[in-house]
Amino acid sequence: MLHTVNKSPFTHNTLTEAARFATKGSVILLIEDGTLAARSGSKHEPALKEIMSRNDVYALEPDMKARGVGSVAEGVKLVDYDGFVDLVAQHKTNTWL
Amino acid sequence: MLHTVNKSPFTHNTLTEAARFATKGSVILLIEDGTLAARSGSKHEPALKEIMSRNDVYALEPDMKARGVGSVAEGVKLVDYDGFVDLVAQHKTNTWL
Amino acid sequence: MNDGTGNVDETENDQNVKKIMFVMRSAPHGTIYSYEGLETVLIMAAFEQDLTMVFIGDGLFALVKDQMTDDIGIKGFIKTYGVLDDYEVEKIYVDRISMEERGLVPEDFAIDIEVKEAEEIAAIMENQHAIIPY
Amino acid sequence: MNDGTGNVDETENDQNVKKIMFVMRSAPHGTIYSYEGLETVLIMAAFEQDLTMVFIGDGLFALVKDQMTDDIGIKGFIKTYGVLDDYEVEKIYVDRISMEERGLVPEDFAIDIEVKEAEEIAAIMENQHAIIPY
Amino acid sequence: MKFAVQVLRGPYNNQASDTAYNFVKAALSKGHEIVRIFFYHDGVINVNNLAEPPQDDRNIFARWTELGKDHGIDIVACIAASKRRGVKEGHIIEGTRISGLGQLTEMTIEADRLITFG
Amino acid sequence: MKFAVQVLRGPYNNQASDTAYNFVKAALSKGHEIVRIFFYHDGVINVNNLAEPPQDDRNIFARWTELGKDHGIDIVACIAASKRRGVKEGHIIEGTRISGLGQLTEMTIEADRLITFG
Repeated sequence: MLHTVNKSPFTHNTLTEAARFATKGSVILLIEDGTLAARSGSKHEPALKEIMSRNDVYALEPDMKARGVGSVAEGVKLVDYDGFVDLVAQHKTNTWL
Repeated sequence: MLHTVNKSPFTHNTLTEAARFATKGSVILLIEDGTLAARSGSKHEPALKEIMSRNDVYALEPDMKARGVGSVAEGVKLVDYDGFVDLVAQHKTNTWL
Repeated sequence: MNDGTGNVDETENDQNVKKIMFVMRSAPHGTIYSYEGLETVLIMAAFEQDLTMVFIGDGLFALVKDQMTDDIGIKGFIKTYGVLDDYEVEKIYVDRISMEERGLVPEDFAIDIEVKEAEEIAAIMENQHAIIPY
Repeated sequence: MNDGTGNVDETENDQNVKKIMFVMRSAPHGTIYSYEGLETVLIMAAFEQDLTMVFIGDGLFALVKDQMTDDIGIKGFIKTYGVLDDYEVEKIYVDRISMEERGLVPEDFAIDIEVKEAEEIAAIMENQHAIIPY
Repeated sequence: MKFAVQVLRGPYNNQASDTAYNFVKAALSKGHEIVRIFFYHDGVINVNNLAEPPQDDRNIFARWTELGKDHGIDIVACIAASKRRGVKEGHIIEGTRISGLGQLTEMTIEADRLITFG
Repeated sequence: MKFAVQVLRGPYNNQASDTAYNFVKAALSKGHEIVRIFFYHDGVINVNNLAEPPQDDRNIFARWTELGKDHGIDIVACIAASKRRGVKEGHIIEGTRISGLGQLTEMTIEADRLITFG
């Protein structure tokens, strides 16, 4: 399963909630404001690391660049729109609004 | 100052953030999904009590009834739309979206 | 096999029955999402799909009894959930942690639901043809 | 006093200068709120009001340097903040806790800002004619 | 007291339009003056006259028109926001108008209180 | 692979329309098939033809029309959601149509993948 998250972890509990439903082998993809979770050095980084101990986390690089997210937390994999398409082709998708 | 909050405390950090900017004498009014914070017995109740130790907290009763919020946390004052208008007449207003 | 009356053969029809899960995470009234979501469920039920509804987070509040919306001037829709049974939508699950965090109990809900752990819901999710979030 | 040229008397004009604070809490691009909020600030600045901008929460991300929006196909607006100085909008404050929680430092921002405590911001808020949230 | 009201979300999609309406009705009944209602962001969709809301629910669009008619309230949608969302002169409900952000500025200056619903 | 795409938010107001567009373009260039794009909730505003977006930014409405034209993609806005928001037959962009939730059902059944942007 691919879980997409497009809300900021600083203002919404969306990523936390999505992660609770991610089984082993499930993948989380951060897009739009969700990519703010992929910054290194933020208050949210420990929670992200905890999630990455169980699930692969990807972030949509175009959205990160648009938000000037300079430094990416270690372990987050970057994809472009082509990579996003590949992830959807590989997994059924659930969007966490 | 009157601070209105219309987001659920279970999904958004809005109430927490608003409370950080509430000076002594400022009042917080919960409306729409914000009234979900006024339920008694929820995970969020201790945080609400903490806020009420410093600021008066009102909740818009029509919104609470619409959400079937049966039991209201002790200390929360209920107002109808007339009471909402009175609060705005008494205070400058900041809306926390 | 088509019997000439325009009715589609049963077997062929069955191939078009898909497992579809609705993930309902929106509180009622503040936004229209939970109401418009329910509209979709009813349509898909009329198409006789194999539906599951899962309520997570503030989505649970949409199911709470005694929603009195007269004073906000909005038409309530809690009664519409009662129709789900007629449409044979019977797999209606509530996430236990979401329920407990909100201080809710199964008796608070207007319809029969089954409380499930996140792991159980996640396992069912993996087994769907499609997931629709509202 | 009206001088007959259609110009409004200076003194009368000053009475119409109000303290207005914009509370900017939206991240850029995910929604249009921070961009449309900036449009309002620029109009009110042209009306020569006494403006203050406060960035709280994810609003701080709107000010971050090096926003490259080409790949998402959206016109960026970080450069527009540079215009604020020309309009003499100089009271631009950032909430310290919001900044630290996000791992940001003053050098990350594209314009000059002043970092303030919530208590300081709240005190300035109390002193306004109106507060506009975006 | 003079109130100015800003609405930032679209009708039906969010409750903001409903809360603003209920607030304005209560304010008027208590003798307050509504300087103007200004629609911004998706709020501009409130003045679209092409909508056909369900018969068995409130008609948000008709309510604004009535409010303007019964109480002479100035109801304005922001032109820039309207252009992005397909709300256009000639297709707006009776008793409302499309204009610039100067109208928001003016009402903010003139009113004793600005209240935003969003 | 067959993809079906649902979009739930209005153009410009939220990024969902942009992300959906960029996703669809990438999917097509990789040889996938787009069964249909279905607009629901405020997403229906994407097909409004009365909008006049700023000249110096992307034109979200024109992009959908081009996408439909260049790749023969079926683009549908939900009728119930459209009625609440003032999106109406006769005022929609070229190459799109208004129809019922049956279209969402159909595409969900037919596609290998449903992806929602909201």
